[in-house]
Amino acid sequence: MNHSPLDLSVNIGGIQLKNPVMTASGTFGYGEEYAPYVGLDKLGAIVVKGISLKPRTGNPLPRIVETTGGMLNSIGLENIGADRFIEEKLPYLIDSGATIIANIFGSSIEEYGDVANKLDDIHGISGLEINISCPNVKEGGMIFGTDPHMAFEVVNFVRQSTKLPLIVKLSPNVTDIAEIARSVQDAGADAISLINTIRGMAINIETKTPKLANITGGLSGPAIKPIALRMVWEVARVTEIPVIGIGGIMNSDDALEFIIAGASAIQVGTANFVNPKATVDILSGIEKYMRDHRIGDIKSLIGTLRI
Amino acid sequence: MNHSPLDLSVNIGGIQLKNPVMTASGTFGYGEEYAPYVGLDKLGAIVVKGISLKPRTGNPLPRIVETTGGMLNSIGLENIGADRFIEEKLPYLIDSGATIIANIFGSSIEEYGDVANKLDDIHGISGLEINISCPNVKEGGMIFGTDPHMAFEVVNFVRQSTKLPLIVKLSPNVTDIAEIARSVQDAGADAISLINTIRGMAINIETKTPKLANITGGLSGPAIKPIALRMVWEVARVTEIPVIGIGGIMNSDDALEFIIAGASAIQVGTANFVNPKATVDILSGIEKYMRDHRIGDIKSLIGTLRI
Amino acid sequence: MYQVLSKILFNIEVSPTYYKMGIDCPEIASIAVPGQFIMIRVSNQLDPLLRRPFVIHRIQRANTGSYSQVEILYKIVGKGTEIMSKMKEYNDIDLLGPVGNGYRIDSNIRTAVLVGGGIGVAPLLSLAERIISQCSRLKSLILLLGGKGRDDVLCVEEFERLGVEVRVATEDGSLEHRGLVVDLLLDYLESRDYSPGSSTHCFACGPDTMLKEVSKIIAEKGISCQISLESRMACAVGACLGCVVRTKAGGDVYKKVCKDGPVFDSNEIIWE
Amino acid sequence: MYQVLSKILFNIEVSPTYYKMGIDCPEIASIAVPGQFIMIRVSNQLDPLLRRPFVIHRIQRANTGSYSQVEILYKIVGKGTEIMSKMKEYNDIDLLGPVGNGYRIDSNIRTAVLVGGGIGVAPLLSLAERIISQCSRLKSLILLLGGKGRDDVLCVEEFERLGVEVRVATEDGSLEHRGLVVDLLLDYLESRDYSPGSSTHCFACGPDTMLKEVSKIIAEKGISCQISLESRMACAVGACLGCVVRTKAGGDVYKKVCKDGPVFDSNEIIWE
Ligand SMILES: Cc1cc2nc3c(=O)[nH]c(=O)nc-3n(C[C@H](O)[C@H](O)[C@H](O)COP(=O)(O)OP(=O)(O)OC[C@H]3O[C@@H](n4cnc5c(N)ncnc54)[C@H](O)[C@@H]3O)c2cc1C
Ligand SMILES: Cc1cc2nc3c(=O)[nH]c(=O)nc-3n(C[C@H](O)[C@H](O)[C@H](O)COP(=O)(O)OP(=O)(O)OC[C@H]3O[C@@H](n4cnc5c(N)ncnc54)[C@H](O)[C@@H]3O)c2cc1C
Ligand SMILES: Cc1cc2nc3c(=O)[nH]c(=O)nc-3n(C[C@H](O)[C@H](O)[C@H](O)COP(=O)(O)O)c2cc1C
Ligand SMILES: Cc1cc2nc3c(=O)[nH]c(=O)nc-3n(C[C@H](O)[C@H](O)[C@H](O)COP(=O)(O)O)c2cc1C
Ligand code: FES
Ligand code: FES
Repeated sequence: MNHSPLDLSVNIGGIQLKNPVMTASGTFGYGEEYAPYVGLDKLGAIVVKGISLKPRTGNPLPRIVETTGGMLNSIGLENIGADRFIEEKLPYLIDSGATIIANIFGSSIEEYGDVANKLDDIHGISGLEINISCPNVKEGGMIFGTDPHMAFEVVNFVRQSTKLPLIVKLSPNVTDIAEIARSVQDAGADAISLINTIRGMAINIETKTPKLANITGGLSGPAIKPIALRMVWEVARVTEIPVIGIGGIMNSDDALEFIIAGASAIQVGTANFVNPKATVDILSGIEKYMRDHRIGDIKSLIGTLRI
Repeated sequence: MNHSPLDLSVNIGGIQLKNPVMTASGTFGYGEEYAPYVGLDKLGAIVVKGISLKPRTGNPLPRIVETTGGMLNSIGLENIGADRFIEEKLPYLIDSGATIIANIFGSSIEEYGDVANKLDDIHGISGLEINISCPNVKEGGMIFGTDPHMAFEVVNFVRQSTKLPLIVKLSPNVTDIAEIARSVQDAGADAISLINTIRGMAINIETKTPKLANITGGLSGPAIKPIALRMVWEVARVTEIPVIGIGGIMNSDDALEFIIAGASAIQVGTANFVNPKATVDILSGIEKYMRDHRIGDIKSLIGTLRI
Repeated sequence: MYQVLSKILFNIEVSPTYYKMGIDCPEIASIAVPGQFIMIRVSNQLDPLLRRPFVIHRIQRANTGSYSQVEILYKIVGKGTEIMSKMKEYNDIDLLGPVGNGYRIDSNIRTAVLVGGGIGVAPLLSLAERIISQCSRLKSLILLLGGKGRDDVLCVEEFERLGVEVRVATEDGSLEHRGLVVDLLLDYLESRDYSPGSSTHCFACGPDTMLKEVSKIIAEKGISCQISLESRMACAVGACLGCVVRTKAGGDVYKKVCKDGPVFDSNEIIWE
Repeated sequence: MYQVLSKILFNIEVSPTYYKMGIDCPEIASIAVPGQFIMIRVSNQLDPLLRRPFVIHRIQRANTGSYSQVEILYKIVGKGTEIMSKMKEYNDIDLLGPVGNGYRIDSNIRTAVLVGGGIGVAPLLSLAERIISQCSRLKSLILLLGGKGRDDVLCVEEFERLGVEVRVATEDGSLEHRGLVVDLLLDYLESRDYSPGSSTHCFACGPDTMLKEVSKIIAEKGISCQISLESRMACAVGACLGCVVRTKAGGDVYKKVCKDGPVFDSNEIIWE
């Protein structure tokens, strides 16, 4: 058994992945940046930095603060926009042989639809991940992803704007994550990924100013793992579509916790900064665990938590 | 100026504290346990382990898991009940000269009222802190503290059951903490404390079982500090009553961040486990900061964040 | 109970993955009794966050004559013990202790049977020393020691130097009896070495499964048995209620392993 | 760019709170250029979490002749550098590097003015070495060095050994000129040592306030100036967009300090 081939492939709402190890949007650039460390075609998928219709400059500096076991970021979704992504970044990724998922966002429902539509026919993109943790500018800044009705609306609209498989990425800053998950499932999502960062803050006690120019930022890293894992479990229990686990995954043990909790795949974010080979290390750790535990097919491990 | 006396006193909704450093409920027992390390009368107040009307045995084991920069607990509010608290624990605390705050909870609105009422006339108790992060057994387990209306109801009822100053302790597992804060203020709270623990989970990948017998538990410790600080800031901005900051405070710098963000006092929880003298160390660190920055009165530092 | 910053005197590997650390801390050494433990802060940073509990392996006299050193015996099982294994002599280590209630030693003991499983041998060495020095009527002191393999059987020489009779069981048969330490206990209780009665006492430390077995066997014989429990701990002062164990005291109540234990009478415990 | 686990060769205090660390890493040393930096993982645990950036102070040849060591010069300012200061020789250290774009050295340079503030002197030593070896027409190489007090003025001897003329300013007047390093720059530009023209180049590294001042002064003179910026970094590979700086390139766009820098032309930067 020790030498029989392992089956690590998973299908995420129509996207066929070699293995369940993906990169988390915004932490892996456009893949290229990590190519010196990681064979991009070895990973389940590369989820690129969030893309909007037009380029965005993002928030003022400083944008990063380290916290205990984590970090706050307030990048503010700086990105080069859909056109330049397609022209400048996509060709390299396609050449690398990677499975490519485009993470997208907008500040109105229409903008979400527009960018989805723009990417719909582009060769090389296997699926879309929509980030609904963005403020809805029209509705006065309220976050799409914190209200089940708004979440439904935006997903429903994007669903009609694209034929690509649709992953909806949830915000953890909510009372009842399962409720939002059901809403986006009902609206036509093919898969759900969670969690995005948790809103947090840090203060410089000498200057009495926030450490981030944007005042608050998103907390990521191992500090948030227990919260992320709980939410993934809550969502996986009540949805039928595949769930992708994200949040503080640093090593293969962490990844396996998410898979056992019900995640069909996982994304690695902050860990890339600490260990640029984190994704491939996690992949080989999962393979070792499968061998040690005589698990031939990773799919048989998903959601096996005994309670 | 270096040797003029510092004024560290604060008034929390009618409770006069020597200084802003309190202990967090459930992490300091009934004070006695930490007396070998800390002069109990030196602290702003001792908040005792959560008390219910009748004794409770709490959750099965294991109840504790360490996480990166934090810990999960599922003690399940084990406690000896109001009667034994009054008979066995209170006299020692009174003798120690400590300012005593009783943390209380119930599984129905009536039970909250009953325990508040029972403690109302007890000599030695300076105030009540009500923990609204408990499941409302009658309403099918929904948490009082996650719905603004339920939070209003329970606080309103307790308000009528006691003349003691009332601190309401908020749960962070909500979409909009400011909304809950306003509700409990409207219901008659004299002060607000936050945050309680954040729900989380950990899984043993060998046994495929949750690491806590209760499946999920509450995350505390420095990992949650950025989230706690953000919530304290959000609440302090929109309420008129004093706010007590809790969550991952390990040292005086952390404590000062909360005070600058708007907290009139702070509570130290998990830090006690790591450093049994954490409270007094934090107190002297605050004093040093005040001397270094020529702040004579701690009250002048509260909410001085410049944004 | 004290919190002290003490100097590490030595930290040596005694068997693969097992280490012995000597610490210079007169405050703790001078008041500690066998079975009590210390809480070690393994890092100055916040990961790992919580202190780790280790039972006192030995309490040593310094040259001056008063107790001034404690030793612990530990096994690398996770990141905290991994970090500890790399600590160097002369470095500072942050301790809390002595914590909990140790073994109660009845001075009338004639026969003492110590049962240790793996790292569970740790508290038994100082216990043996105390029994020898405090029990004037002591006739027989025997240690039954179990481990997975020969590398898990520790301190045999130290016990023999004290005159303790040591019998060993290893699961893989690499040393003496192939099997479990409970086999040795059963054998012993059937042998003519065993003298029933109130002056025979059993003391056990090891994994829960072993302790449960030992407790059952001993209960049938009706002799006194003290066992040393492990539990996940946060505070170790009785404040957090994280470490509790179900006991028969007053029906079915939780007791705190850190404060009411870690040593309990075996018949007190309700095994899950 | 490599991730390597390398051996620490030495780690010594060179002035109160300032340390110099030598690391054996041929992979990085053999391709690094002055102004590039490395990212150091300061703990195997997850607190502190992020790597810390340090500019390469010196690139050294081993006995065999090829470059094999890098040195960094660092100041204890927080918990990461505190941990680093306690690292011991022969221990492993986890590095990523070389990162970023270093100084571009025009081989036609005749006059080079290096301006360093405090720990900002770090990259200037290897830069001076390279300028000396690469610029055959070099006439004058001068270092203007500032610090709060005498303890903050580092490496003077090393520069003098290379034949660099060193002028020092301290804010408290404890060494040479009392004042700021910009005073020295202004003086220099007024003096007859200064020869305007395209063969005069300025290179600066130090706190933002200093760099801003230097950039302004230099801009007025119209000579070329390269400055080395600091910024909070997470990834150091250009992926996270945490370290950006506003530049005039194409109007007003963010560039990445880690990837596009850390060395920039001073007239590129939009100062806040
Ligand atoms: C009273 C008492 C005395 C002990 N005496 C000894 C001793 O003398 N020698 C020895 O080698 N071990 C002893 N242990 C077990 C020892 O505490 C654990 O092996 C150690 O805490 C593991 O830490 P880690 O970071 O290496 O493991 P990790 O698995 O990384 O630890 C994670 C968390 O789980 C806790 N934990 C893990 N294993 C145990 C355990 N078996 N018991 C309690 N908590 C645990 C840790 O303290 C930590 O909080 C004792 C435990 C208790 C309760
Ligand atoms: C390209 C570059 C080169 C550098 N070269 C050197 C050098 O050669 N010698 C030297 O002493 N210092 C250098 N620094 C600054 C050095 O990185 C910081 O002093 C160090 O990261 C502080 O870490 P800490 O944990 O001690 O401080 P903490 O304040 O505890 O660090 C907290 C967080 O803030 C970051 N941080 C703190 N100060 C700085 C800073 N000034 N710049 C960037 N990030 C910071 C840390 O990396 C960490 O993420 C350089 C910085 C950059 C960006
Ligand atoms: C620097 C940074 C930038 C991020 N940018 C995006 C983004 O553009 N779109 C998005 O959906 N999530 C973004 N995220 C969130 C991550 O994809 C991920 O959900 C989060 O960091 C939690 O995972 P982690 O703890 O493994 O980092 C970003 C996170 C970080 C740290
Ligand atoms: C072991 C443990 C027990 C707790 N018990 C209670 C409790 O009985 N009542 C309550 O209101 N909060 C309880 N809490 C929450 C703490 O009071 C505090 O709100 C939380 O731990 C966050 O602060 P910290 O990060 O400083 O620990 C408990 C926390 C811990 C860790
Ligand atoms: S460890 Fe906290 S009560 Fe025992
Ligand atoms: S540090 Fe991540 S882009 Fe520069």
